[in-house]
Amino acid sequence: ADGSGGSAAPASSDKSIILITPNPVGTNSFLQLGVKGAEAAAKEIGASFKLYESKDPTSIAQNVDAAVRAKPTVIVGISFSFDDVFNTVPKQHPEQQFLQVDSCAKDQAANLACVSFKEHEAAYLAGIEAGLLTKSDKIGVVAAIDSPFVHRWIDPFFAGATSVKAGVTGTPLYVGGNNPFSDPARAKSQTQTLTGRGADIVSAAASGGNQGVFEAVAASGAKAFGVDVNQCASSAGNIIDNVLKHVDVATVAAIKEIAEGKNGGVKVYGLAEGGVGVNALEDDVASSGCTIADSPEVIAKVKQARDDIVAGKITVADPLKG
Amino acid sequence: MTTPAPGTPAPDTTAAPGGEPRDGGPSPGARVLGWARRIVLSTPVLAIGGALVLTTLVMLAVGVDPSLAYPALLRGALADGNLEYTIAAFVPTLGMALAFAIPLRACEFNLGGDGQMAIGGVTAAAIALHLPMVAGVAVVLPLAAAALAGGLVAGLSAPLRTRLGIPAIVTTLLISTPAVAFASYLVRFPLGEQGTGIAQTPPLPDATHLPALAGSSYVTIGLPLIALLTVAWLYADSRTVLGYEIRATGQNRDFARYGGVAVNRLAAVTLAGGGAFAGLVGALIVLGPPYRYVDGALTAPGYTFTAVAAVLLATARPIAVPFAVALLTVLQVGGQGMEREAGVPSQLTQIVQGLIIVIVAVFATVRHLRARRGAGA
Amino acid sequence: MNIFEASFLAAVLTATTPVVLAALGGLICQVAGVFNIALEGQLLWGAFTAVVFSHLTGSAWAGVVGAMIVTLVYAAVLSLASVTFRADPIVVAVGTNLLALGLTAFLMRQIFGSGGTYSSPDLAGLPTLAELGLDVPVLGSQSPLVLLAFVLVAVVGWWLRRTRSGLRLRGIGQHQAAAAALGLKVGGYRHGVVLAAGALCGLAGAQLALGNVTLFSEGMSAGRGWVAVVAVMLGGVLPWRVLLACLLFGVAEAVGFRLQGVGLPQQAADSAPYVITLFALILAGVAARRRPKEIS
Amino acid sequence: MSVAATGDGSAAPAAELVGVTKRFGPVLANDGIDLAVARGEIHAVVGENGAGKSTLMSVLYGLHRPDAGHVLRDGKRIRLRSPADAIAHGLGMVHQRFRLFPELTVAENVVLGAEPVHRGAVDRAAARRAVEELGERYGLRADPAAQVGTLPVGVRQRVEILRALYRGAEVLILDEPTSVLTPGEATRLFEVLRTVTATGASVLLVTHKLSEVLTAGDRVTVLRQGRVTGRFDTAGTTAAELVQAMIGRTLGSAGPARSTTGPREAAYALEVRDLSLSDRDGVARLSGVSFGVRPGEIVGIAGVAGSGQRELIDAVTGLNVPGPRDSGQVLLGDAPVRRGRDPEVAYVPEDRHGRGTASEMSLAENLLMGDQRRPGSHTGRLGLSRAAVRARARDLVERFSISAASVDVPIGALSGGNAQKAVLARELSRRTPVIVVEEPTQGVDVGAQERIHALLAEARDRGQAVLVQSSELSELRALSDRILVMFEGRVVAEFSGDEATEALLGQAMTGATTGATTGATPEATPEATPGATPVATSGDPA
Ligand SMILES: Nc1ncnc2c1ncn2[C@@H]1O[C@H](COP(=O)(O)OP(=O)(O)OP(=O)(O)O)[C@@H](O)[C@H]1O
Ligand SMILES: Nc1ncnc2c1ncn2[C@@H]1O[C@H](COP(=O)(O)OP(=O)(O)OP(=O)(O)O)[C@@H](O)[C@H]1O
Ligand SMILES: [Mg+2]
Ligand SMILES: [Mg+2]
Repeated sequence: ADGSGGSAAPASSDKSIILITPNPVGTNSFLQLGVKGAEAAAKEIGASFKLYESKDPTSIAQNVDAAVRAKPTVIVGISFSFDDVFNTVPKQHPEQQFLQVDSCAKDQAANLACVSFKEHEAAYLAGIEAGLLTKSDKIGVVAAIDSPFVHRWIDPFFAGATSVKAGVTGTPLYVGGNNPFSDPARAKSQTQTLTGRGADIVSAAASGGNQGVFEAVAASGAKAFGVDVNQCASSAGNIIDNVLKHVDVATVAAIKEIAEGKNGGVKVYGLAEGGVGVNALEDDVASSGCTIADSPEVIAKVKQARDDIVAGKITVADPLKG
Repeated sequence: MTTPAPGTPAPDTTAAPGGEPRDGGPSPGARVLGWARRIVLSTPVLAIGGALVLTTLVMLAVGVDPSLAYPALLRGALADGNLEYTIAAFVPTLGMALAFAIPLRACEFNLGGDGQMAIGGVTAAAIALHLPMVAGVAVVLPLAAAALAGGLVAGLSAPLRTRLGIPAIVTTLLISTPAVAFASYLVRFPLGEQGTGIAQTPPLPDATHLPALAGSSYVTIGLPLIALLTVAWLYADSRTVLGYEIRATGQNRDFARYGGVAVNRLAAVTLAGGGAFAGLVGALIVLGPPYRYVDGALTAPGYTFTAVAAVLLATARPIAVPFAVALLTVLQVGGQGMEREAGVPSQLTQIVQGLIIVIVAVFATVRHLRARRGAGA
Repeated sequence: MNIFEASFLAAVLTATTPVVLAALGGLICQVAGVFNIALEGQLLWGAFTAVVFSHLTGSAWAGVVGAMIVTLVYAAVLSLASVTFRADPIVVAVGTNLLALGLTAFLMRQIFGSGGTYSSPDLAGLPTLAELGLDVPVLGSQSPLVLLAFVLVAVVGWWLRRTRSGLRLRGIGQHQAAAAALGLKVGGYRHGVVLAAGALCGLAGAQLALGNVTLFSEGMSAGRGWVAVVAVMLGGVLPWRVLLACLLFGVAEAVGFRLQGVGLPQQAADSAPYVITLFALILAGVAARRRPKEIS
Repeated sequence: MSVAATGDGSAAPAAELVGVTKRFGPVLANDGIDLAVARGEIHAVVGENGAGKSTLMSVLYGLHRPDAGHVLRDGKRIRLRSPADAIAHGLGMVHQRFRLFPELTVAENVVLGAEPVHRGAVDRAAARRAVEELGERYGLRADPAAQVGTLPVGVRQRVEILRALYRGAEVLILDEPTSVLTPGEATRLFEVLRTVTATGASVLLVTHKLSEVLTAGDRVTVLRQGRVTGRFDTAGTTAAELVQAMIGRTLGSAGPARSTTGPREAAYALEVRDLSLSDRDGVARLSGVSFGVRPGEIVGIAGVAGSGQRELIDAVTGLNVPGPRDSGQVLLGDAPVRRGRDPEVAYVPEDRHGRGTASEMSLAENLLMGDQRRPGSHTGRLGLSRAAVRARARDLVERFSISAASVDVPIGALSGGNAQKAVLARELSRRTPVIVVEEPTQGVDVGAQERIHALLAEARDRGQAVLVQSSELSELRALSDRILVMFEGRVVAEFSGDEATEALLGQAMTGATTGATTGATPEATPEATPGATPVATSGDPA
């Protein structure tokens, strides 16, 4: 399927999965991963799959209600935008199973399972790479909007960089405007602003605008970081690494557990669980297309840092908790 | 008109209801047929029919089965408990339609509904969060304050229009974005909830939640409130001196001024009145589920623009505004149902809406021109 | 912050070019007395078709020409409805804007197989002027369409002031009945400008999708067409004033970007162009009030 | 029926309308009309409001296509599908409401549509030369570089005529050209028209002013309810004969009797005390104006256009926007006039399209304006009762014999004269102590003129104080008990109605009597020459 709905597997069994997104999937690589995971899970357990895309908080609630009426095996909601709805709806429908990916309703019901990620840990590792690789000691992030959640990609990135090189300064710029999540032109000119002021590494957290970031660094000789998935191929030679978040893996695992009858609970995926990471840590880094492959000494430092975080020697501050 | 003898009142042909000839009318059967014909050939029916034909062609071209898609569209808007969502979208859209239509009667274009709505919403949220509330009236105060705030934001455009001659269509548009950004700033920082991913206020106290009707938290007193206000506007527009003066100002400012109408004050009154509706809509959204101001949630559904389209569709007939709003709302909410059920991308509803608007506009003019030509009487 | 540094000027030029091109379209319609608010949808449509043609042919210039032609055809909806059938151009434009949003997103899935963003290394973007041999500071990094946009402003200005059709167009905008009574084909001229505005929006879209960046992304016009409409409202029927309005907006936006870098909240940066434009308008309004008026 | 041309015998008429019929829905605007215009003549067309004059001219100019009948030009039948065809056949038209482009220059206005071109661009030098040459030849001087929107009405009309001549018009159609002109400007216009006909061109002149017809025209065709009811040579006819053909009866005596019994010593109903006003830019518009109007009295105001009448009336009605250097008082009885619009002053504005009516609103709604806030018959229990508003309107329509299909038609669909009557009906019916009337009979047929004058006299006799501004000196003389003459923002002379002759008034209007002539425009003087006979006979083709 192309992300616009439809069934991924023949609805032969009576199992079914409904995934609800908070926004149209469109350019959002994070949501695309969620869809990918849910589709994969549906295939594995032989369930049918449906995607409900929401547009705003009201339509989220509508989609959840519509999903409840359809009585699927599990209803998956992605992101903190479901916190409010999943506070109440699961309690009203105790026989229905729910899964929230990437956040958890405060008042968690027994039939609500949660999966969340420590993307700040991955962003910290990317920051270490940036700190080690920057020559101008100026780095930046181009993010879609200034929301607390987005800071998970900004603050730890800069923290990681300064942890290896004290003099590095980091500047975040936000795309904003009328269509912040899908304005590559504005993202590009934000990136140009950063590179124009000397930044030689820019991390992209601009959703649909990322491609604009990559184009800008390519033109100015700077380097970028991608996000969520391996984006190195979309601008070969210009992307150092990616802040990975294996939403698909986590989603598949969580759905399978529910299908097997293990309900509720919270599962947090950090570096330790392999739920987040950077391509530098992957086995196939050499073929990833990411330029980090050319800097084995940096990869070594990143691995060390990963081990330290897993071991608890380094604690990465979570901007959302700060 | 060939001069009738002085003193002979001209026969009042155009005033006959429905334009039926008065003397020796047709048989009841013929009359029913006539009515049926008139309804079938009426602008909205023709336009919607035309748009449906075109949309069906689009569907067929891209391999969507219309016999699945259309029922899904209707069910998505009206059946399976979806009606409450349609109502939940109808209320703010109608409110925003009034926000645009009221100043429009005085020929002022209010395109800044988003900003007025956002400021209204954030005002309501701030008051609900920070003022100790007596149960019962707790919901009234934020509503009133939001209307006031929205009215003030829109009212800013009035002196710019009357003193500096900058058209309201420009200033409302220019003020809107900063107003939305300001509200966004407030919920991100001073009013923001800590420890959450999105910029939003904490949940508002229960006492300030809009009382629900008919057991659905989506159908709130917002519905009767907006319905009442709409009726009040329709009445004021056609049956009060104020409405008359507003219309006269819209038709010819100089004429109204000459007739003793305080045109500048009226411009301010209508703009602020429109803004008040936008502010009220902001409050209705914030005080309804999920009972907080979520950044972007007010503007994301595009109520303002749908409302503008609906008012323009209604082509200067106030009574048609609620119907045009209902039509567009059904299409929008139904479109999501269609996407869920039949897997038809919801962009298709945007296509249908766009087509309907274009076709209605064309039909309306053609009829208008024909009517004018016919009304040489 | 030095606002005269090359990268700043380049950023302003890049950001304003699509707006200037669309605004020129809006302007010629305004001159002929047609209030064209269909620019946003046409700009989006232009961006989409430019990418489609570039994708199909592998040539950016084919993308530019294709975008101009297809957007012109798209504008024919507006011109037919509002000129031939005399429907309200504002209402029709609201409809075509919505239609463009839906159609591009829909066709994108049909043609490229996925929603969101389409970009590919094979997609041909416009060359820079430097690549074409015009290696001067600031302009060198821009696409030829940037230069063309500014040339077009001058050309349109000259055309409106000095040529026969320009003069007639101005007459039509000022008094339609009078122009008709002189035997001018008012409808023909109006069709012409609405269609030409479509072609210009196609050009603007091509610059946005193949010049500013090399990709298409759903809804990527992102309000630029509305900015163009505001620029026309501010500039009236004078091309240089419309250009000025676009530049004012672009500079304010670029300044806003930079202020973000020194800690100004994103919301303030977003507001900057609007607030600055509003103040410019108010100042101009106050000045006009002070200035002795000609008898009229 | 064919009309014998009075021109040089052998030649066919320059233009001829044959059996023209034109219907608008149920209205038969033109009913089998024949009309021939000989080369070199000024041919007047007169008739009541709504008689079909403008429609006929529009047919000749290709604006309306006739339902029956056709047009001949120099004896040959021509097809007129649009004004472009008409222009190509040497027809030119000057509409009553000018059709000019306000933001273009005079030269651009003149050449637009037939521009001289030099290397792809409009040849502006050639355009300017053409305007200057034409102006020279016909005495139509206008600055080619001036922006038309800034020019006075008289000059704008010259631009319209220049435009037609530039296109080589040999038949010039003018629809009520003088109704917006001052007497001086009108005189000048007829001089120009004579120069034009002297070159062999013809003029078709629609007018309501019979004096113009008789002095300036060669022949006249009278229309009534869409039919021709008379054809006359002006040399052998009288106004009374024309009136008889126009309205089927003769008019009463020479206007309403002046009040003789007016309470001359009563307190002023309207008093202006030492009023000085300046506009927003600080330019003085009125300087020390003082006068009063008593109940039961009509006071006329004369003056060349722009002498301060407009500002004075705006001040008296409360409509003016205060300027920076205002002083003085306007009193209604004892109270100062209320700003905005004083409801105690009825006001019939000159510009009935721009100010007096909202053309898209219904007649009933137009008739309500100004009274909407008065508790009265239009107010239902809960607000504005539509039935009451319409009943009230029907009553006015009947009392003032306004002819309209119904009170629900947009007022813009009424003929000019009927729209004017509607405005008068609205204002006079309010029975306010003070009535201000600008140009009471502009564009109104003679029958209606008579009724309007009678209405004003009636109001006076009821004890209302009436202030009338008019550019028709004869009208002022017929109506007024006293006439004030304004010049450069001052009242420079006052005459009693009996002693005011057009010569005296004309002289005063140039500022000549006071010696305050410092700023008098040089062109104002000859125009106002008393008793000037505007018509030269040199161009008479007979
Ligand atoms: N476009 C039109 N549609 C319908 N009726 C019209 C139209 N034009 C004129 N009429 C009607 O035709 C009749 C003749 O109108 P016309 O304008 O020719 O009169 P007129 O002699 O010029 O009057 P006036 O002296 O007031 O200018 C009037 O009853 C008028 O209302
Ligand atoms: N019943 C009608 N319906 C539509 N249009 C009309 C009607 N009657 C008149 N008109 C139009 O309105 C215009 C004004 O009518 P009319 O000729 O009576 O006035 P005018 O002499 O042109 O102007 P003025 O009102 O200043 O004297 C005409 O040009 C005619 O086309
Ligand atoms: Mg007429
Ligand atoms: Mg008339």
